[in-house]
Amino acid sequence: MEEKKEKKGTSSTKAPAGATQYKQHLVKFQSLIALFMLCLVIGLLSDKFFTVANGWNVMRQISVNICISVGMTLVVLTAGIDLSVGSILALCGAITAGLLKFGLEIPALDMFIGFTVLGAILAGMLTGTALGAFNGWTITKFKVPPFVATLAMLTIARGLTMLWTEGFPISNLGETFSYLGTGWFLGIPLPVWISGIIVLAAVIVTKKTRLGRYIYAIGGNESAARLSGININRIKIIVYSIAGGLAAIGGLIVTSRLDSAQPNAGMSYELDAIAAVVIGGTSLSGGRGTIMGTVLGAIIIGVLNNGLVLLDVSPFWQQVVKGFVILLAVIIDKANSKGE
Amino acid sequence: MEEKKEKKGTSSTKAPAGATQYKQHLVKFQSLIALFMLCLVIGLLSDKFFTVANGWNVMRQISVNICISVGMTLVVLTAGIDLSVGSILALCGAITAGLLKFGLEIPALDMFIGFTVLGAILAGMLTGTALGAFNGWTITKFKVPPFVATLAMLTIARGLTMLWTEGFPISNLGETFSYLGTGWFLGIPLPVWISGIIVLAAVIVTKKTRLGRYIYAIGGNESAARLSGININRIKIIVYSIAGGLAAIGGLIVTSRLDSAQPNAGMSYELDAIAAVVIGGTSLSGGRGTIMGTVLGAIIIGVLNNGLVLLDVSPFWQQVVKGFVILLAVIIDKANSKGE
Amino acid sequence: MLVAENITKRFSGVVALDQVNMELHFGKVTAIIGENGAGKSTLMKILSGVYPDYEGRIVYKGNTVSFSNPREAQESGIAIIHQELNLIPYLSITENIFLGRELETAWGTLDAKAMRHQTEKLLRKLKLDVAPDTLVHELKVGQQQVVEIAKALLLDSEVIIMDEPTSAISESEVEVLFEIINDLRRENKAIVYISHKLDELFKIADRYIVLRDGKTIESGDMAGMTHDRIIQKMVGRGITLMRKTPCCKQKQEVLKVEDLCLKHPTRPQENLLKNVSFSLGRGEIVGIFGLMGAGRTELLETIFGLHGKQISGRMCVEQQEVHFKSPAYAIKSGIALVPEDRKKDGLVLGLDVKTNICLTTLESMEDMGMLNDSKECNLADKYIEELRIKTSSSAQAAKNLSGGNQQKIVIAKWLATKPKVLLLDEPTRGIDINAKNEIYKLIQALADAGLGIIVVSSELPEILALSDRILVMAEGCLTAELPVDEATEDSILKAAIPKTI
Amino acid sequence: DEPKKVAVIISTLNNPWFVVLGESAAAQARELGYEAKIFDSQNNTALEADHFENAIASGYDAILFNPTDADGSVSNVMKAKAADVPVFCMDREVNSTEAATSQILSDSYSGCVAMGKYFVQKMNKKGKYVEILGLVGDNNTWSRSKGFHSVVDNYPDLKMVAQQSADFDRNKAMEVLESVLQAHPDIDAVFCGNDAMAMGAYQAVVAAGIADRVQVFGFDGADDVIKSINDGKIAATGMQYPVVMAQTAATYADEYFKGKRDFPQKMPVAVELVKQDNVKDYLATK
Ligand SMILES: Nc1ncnc2c1ncn2[C@@H]1O[C@H](COP(=O)(O)OP(=O)(O)OP(=O)(O)O)[C@@H](O)[C@H]1O
Ligand SMILES: Nc1ncnc2c1ncn2[C@@H]1O[C@H](COP(=O)(O)OP(=O)(O)OP(=O)(O)O)[C@@H](O)[C@H]1O
Ligand SMILES: O[C@@H]1[C@H](O)[C@H](O)CO[C@H]1O
Ligand SMILES: [Mg+2]
Ligand SMILES: [Mg+2]
Repeated sequence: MEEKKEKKGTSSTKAPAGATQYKQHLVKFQSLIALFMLCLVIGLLSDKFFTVANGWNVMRQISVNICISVGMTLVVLTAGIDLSVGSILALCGAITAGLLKFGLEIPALDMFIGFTVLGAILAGMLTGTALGAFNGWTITKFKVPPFVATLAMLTIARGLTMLWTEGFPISNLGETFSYLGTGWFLGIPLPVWISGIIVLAAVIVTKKTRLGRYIYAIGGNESAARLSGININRIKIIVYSIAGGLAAIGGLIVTSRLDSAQPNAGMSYELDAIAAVVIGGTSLSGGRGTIMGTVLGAIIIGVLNNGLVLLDVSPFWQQVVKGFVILLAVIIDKANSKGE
Repeated sequence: MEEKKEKKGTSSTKAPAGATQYKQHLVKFQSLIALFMLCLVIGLLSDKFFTVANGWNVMRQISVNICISVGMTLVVLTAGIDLSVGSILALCGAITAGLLKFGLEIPALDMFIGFTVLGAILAGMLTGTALGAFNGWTITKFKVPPFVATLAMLTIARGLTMLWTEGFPISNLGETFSYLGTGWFLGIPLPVWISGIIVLAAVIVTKKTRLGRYIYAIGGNESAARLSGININRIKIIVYSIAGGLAAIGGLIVTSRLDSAQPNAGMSYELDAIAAVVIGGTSLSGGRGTIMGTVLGAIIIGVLNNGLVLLDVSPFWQQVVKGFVILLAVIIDKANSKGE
Repeated sequence: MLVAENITKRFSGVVALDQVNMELHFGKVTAIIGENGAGKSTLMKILSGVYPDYEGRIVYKGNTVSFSNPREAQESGIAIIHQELNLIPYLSITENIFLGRELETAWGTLDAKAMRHQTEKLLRKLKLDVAPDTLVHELKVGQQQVVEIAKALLLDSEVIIMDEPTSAISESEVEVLFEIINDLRRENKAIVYISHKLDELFKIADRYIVLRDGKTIESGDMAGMTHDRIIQKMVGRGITLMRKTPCCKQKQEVLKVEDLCLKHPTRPQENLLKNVSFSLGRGEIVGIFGLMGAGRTELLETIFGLHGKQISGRMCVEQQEVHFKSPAYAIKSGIALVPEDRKKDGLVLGLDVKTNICLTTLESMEDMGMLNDSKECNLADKYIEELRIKTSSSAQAAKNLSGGNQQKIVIAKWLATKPKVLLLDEPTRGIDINAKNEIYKLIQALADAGLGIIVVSSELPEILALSDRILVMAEGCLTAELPVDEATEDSILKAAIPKTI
Repeated sequence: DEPKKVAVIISTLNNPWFVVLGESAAAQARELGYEAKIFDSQNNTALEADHFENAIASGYDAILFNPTDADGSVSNVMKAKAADVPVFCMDREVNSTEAATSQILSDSYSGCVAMGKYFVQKMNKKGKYVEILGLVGDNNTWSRSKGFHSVVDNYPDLKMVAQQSADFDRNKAMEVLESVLQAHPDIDAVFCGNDAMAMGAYQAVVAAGIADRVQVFGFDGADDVIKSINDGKIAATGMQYPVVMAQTAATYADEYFKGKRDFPQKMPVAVELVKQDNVKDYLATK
């Protein structure tokens, strides 16, 4: 928001050919510095930090945040924001769990539909995508500011979760489904695979496809993008749908990992996701940022959470420290990219 | 955010003389329509709604949100945002309560300072203002995006509250302090007086003072404001300090009403405040909006909360309904101001 | 041939175009001429599919067409260079040029190599010596405009509309553009050329169409037209162009700059301004000329206190040494800056005329800490009258005014500070000849009233018409100082060409 | 060699009741000579899972556990079990008899059955009342509500005129009841899902000037509510013993380290009804 009126100042014309690439590397590099420093400090203070087990631990723990943050990155790149991801995560997890466990009864038609694991998963993901599309629809069709549209959805989806679960967790969802969140494959936890694949796909989309290009263009200068013949509304709806779908995947992982869908899952996850995005160097005013930056941001937050526990920081102090570290990470970032 | 790249298209030069003023009236008018419709529906469904007692009830309940939202309006007018108000509210309430009840012990100096009610109140307000100033400082000095700076403060201030209270409420603060939140004066509840005076002061500041003018200018076009000789950083720090101070006042009211400072007070109040601001027609991209609009927004939210309880809507459905009403209120607003 | 018949376009009540007719011929350059707000851009936006809702008919190669978005127009072979830059700042040149029509590989991914290659070719053709991967925001405004041109040339369009393509580029780049236009003409394309620089029209256009107040006034062959006739058609009456009589009396010095240096923001060992020294007298108008990127804007900004700690050297206002930490200090010492980009840096577009005018002097609008509305109105009304600002009232939003009138508001807000020195950076960019003339008169009158004025401009005729004395800059250095009667276009240009190339 | 380490994982520290539970457990563990650290799950079962993983990875030897959810927390406890780390549940249970080494439980449901019976008696089997629920996504909310209704719903003359949630929050309870009182100024009682809400409800009743005829019922046995019962302000609450549960859990861990293995799978700590006529006993013990 704050950056929207930038100084017009433009840097030298005679920038060497590789300068841009170099700068982009630097952008990633900044968050890396923050991460590196963080790991160093924690590693020095705790010998449990640099262990393989703890490494997988951290990776698995951040996999949900990564799913959400990747979607959030796309949204933020278009100069939007999505506050509803936490609620959508809860709702979709609950829907999958509910369908899996109880199936779907439609009393009016006297019908009962049973669901396979795959069917229930698809239904959950579909729900997330649909809710995301609804976000996109209110934002583009009625010009509701994204902050408000998704704030409304935050409330709505949470309410729907409560209605669907009647306030009770839905548990014992069976071995197969459980495997999704707890299993290992080729020595790597399944949630890490899932988030890894999502990251890879998102990197390809942002770097190598039209969709990605248009996302940057819309965030960079919406009216110029429109004049270039880009269908802004369509792209935005797609982006919010993706964000919803990825939140749903996050919901599946959480639910499967706990073997239980919690009605109050995902509360305030949107803030963690936004923090990851911003720490990763993506500008909240849109048009600038990378998926890998966000991944680094998520890792920083994950390492921080893990480290604070390993270092035996009291829970009350944890919040204070966490706040300052986030602040510091962003300040380091800003300081290094001053030229921008 | 979404509105920042406005279409450059400019409307006619030959608009009638009063057009701008007329339009500004209309802006207020739009939220009024939403409020009016809302009241009508609730009034039709419950005969208890349109009673004097219920009126005071709603007014008293929204007084805290009004304190916060007024500060939030100023922040948003500068194109910023403040997510930390809820935590600051909790911390300041706790500090006032703690000082009032236990005084301040400084073991290092072997000192003990007792506090009068007034002293404790001032200490609380000072804390809020200082934390707000800290927000402003990180935002201006280190160019941390307001979203991140205040998100960090949200965590920090909550942690500090926990540390200060050790997680326990501080209760039984005495008659005098209690009066602030529960007393009446000239037939009007004291919290309503307080929020009323704050609103009045804010209206005067925004309409009649340099500070107000500068706030609009910064939000409207920061670089033009800078080139006009306005000290942007100073104004921003002042604005965030005011927001912090007003959150502290909100904290005093809450604490005094309950005769108890709750460590988890004010959770997610920032969202209600932002909703009030946006429903009231203030643009999140800054430069446009009014205090009275925000007051209307806060009343809409208050009436909605009150109405849903009066109508005994189930807690599950309440969230869903609330989300849709907020969406609707903003859509009505947008629809009526399409010309803009 | 492309024919527009009886085109009418309304914006919420305002009629921007009223029964406009127009013909574009292949192999010809058609100039669209008209004052600010005459409807030129609106007409072009209709032709290029930006506004799908209009009355009337467009006939293209014998068929009636109606485009519902820019892409459809593009696909039919109509390309447009918009008046306002329409680039994405954080995408590269290649990415901008191919935006909306990316090349893809068989895999459905972007074909970066092919796009880069084509971009290189285009840039070479346009003589823009920058790597295709450079991000657009790193380019100067002029270079960005060249990228806009490249964007329009990428497609093999048959109709190419150029809406003020030269508003931000310098003479040498204009030459390149004209070569290209000539090529296109030879390739039998239809070209629309819009510019407020009349000289250019005589150089490049074959035909002209005049618009006034949204109506077609006249069209015909450029051959045989004169300056005065065009102005007559455009404005609806004759105007007497201001001609300055330079005054050579030695004047009392108001501003003196000695050895002013400004560090490069990212490369600390380099200077953007190198030992600039000059002085300015009361009532004197000094023109500063230079090519794009010569450092003129930086010089004015530095004097105005915008570069705080990055500077070295000495500055005196009325013999008093001064150090400006921020614009507020400069304003206090009586310096005012009318910035280059009025929309971005000059005005708060969403606020009304009155508020914009009073923004710099709010302190004196106060009574007991409260702003006094009538004082503000008086001040605004005073300048609206004095500068003849065309607005319905002082409560009109600034964004609703035409460019020339917006520029006058910016000047008004600075005059309100009662400055001793007025710095004007490209004061007439994008402004029609009539409004330009009024601003010239205003500048002259202000100088006569005793202000010291510095005018930065990329237009030689403007510099020559206004200045008592001319400074020339190249690569951050002052390269020449000439009294206006000794200055010729040649001597000025020679001093402006960078030595290092 | 190094002292053994005990992790205290608490559902939320955003509620003083749990702060007492957590700190008592940690204090007792330290008393017994162990290192102890408190983890805050913030009512988030997924975060709780992270805590388990982190605690296991960093070599904790036992976990004193207050679960966020009876079903959702099972998988977490199983993880600890797989790593040979004993888990002792406090206050709330996990729905598995194989997972935890022992569970020291407060029985909210039966506590509220007793509460319901007392409620019926105090109300003379008739009247209008309001129920204020805790967090609607929290299982304690529902075990209390269900226990209460299992009794009270059998009396058709006891009419629940409103059922609203106040998230276990004192301020919300006050505001919600203020609004409810506009629609139903003639209620006779309020049943609240915890004591924080009971205090808030009581304040709303006082502000409305009907404190003398409206009876407020809470649950927890918080200090200020016990005092209020003694002062005749609040009708009754269900006394839970967080300190006792916490100390028992810590003591069990100590015994486990010393070699004991046969713990009772469930060790119910009764919820006692505190009312006017027995409140003195509870004042004394505090
Ligand atoms: N913020 C910046 N960062 C890096 N380089 C800059 C910045 N601003 C300007 N420059 C460089 O400083 C030099 C002078 O720029 P300046 O804008 O003063 O030129 P100018 O003569 O006013 O040209 P124009 O006609 O485009 O305004 C240019 O080489 C430009 O690239
Ligand atoms: N989107 C819009 N909404 C309302 N009015 C508009 C809009 N766009 C243009 N106008 C009005 O239509 C008229 C014609 O504007 P246009 O931009 O076509 O003028 P122009 O001839 O291109 O002027 P210039 O030389 O300044 O570029 C003006 O009165 C303008 O204010
Ligand atoms: O007893 C506790 C507290 O009452 C809390 O307020 C909710 O959860 C229960 O377990
Ligand atoms: Mg135009
Ligand atoms: Mg310049």
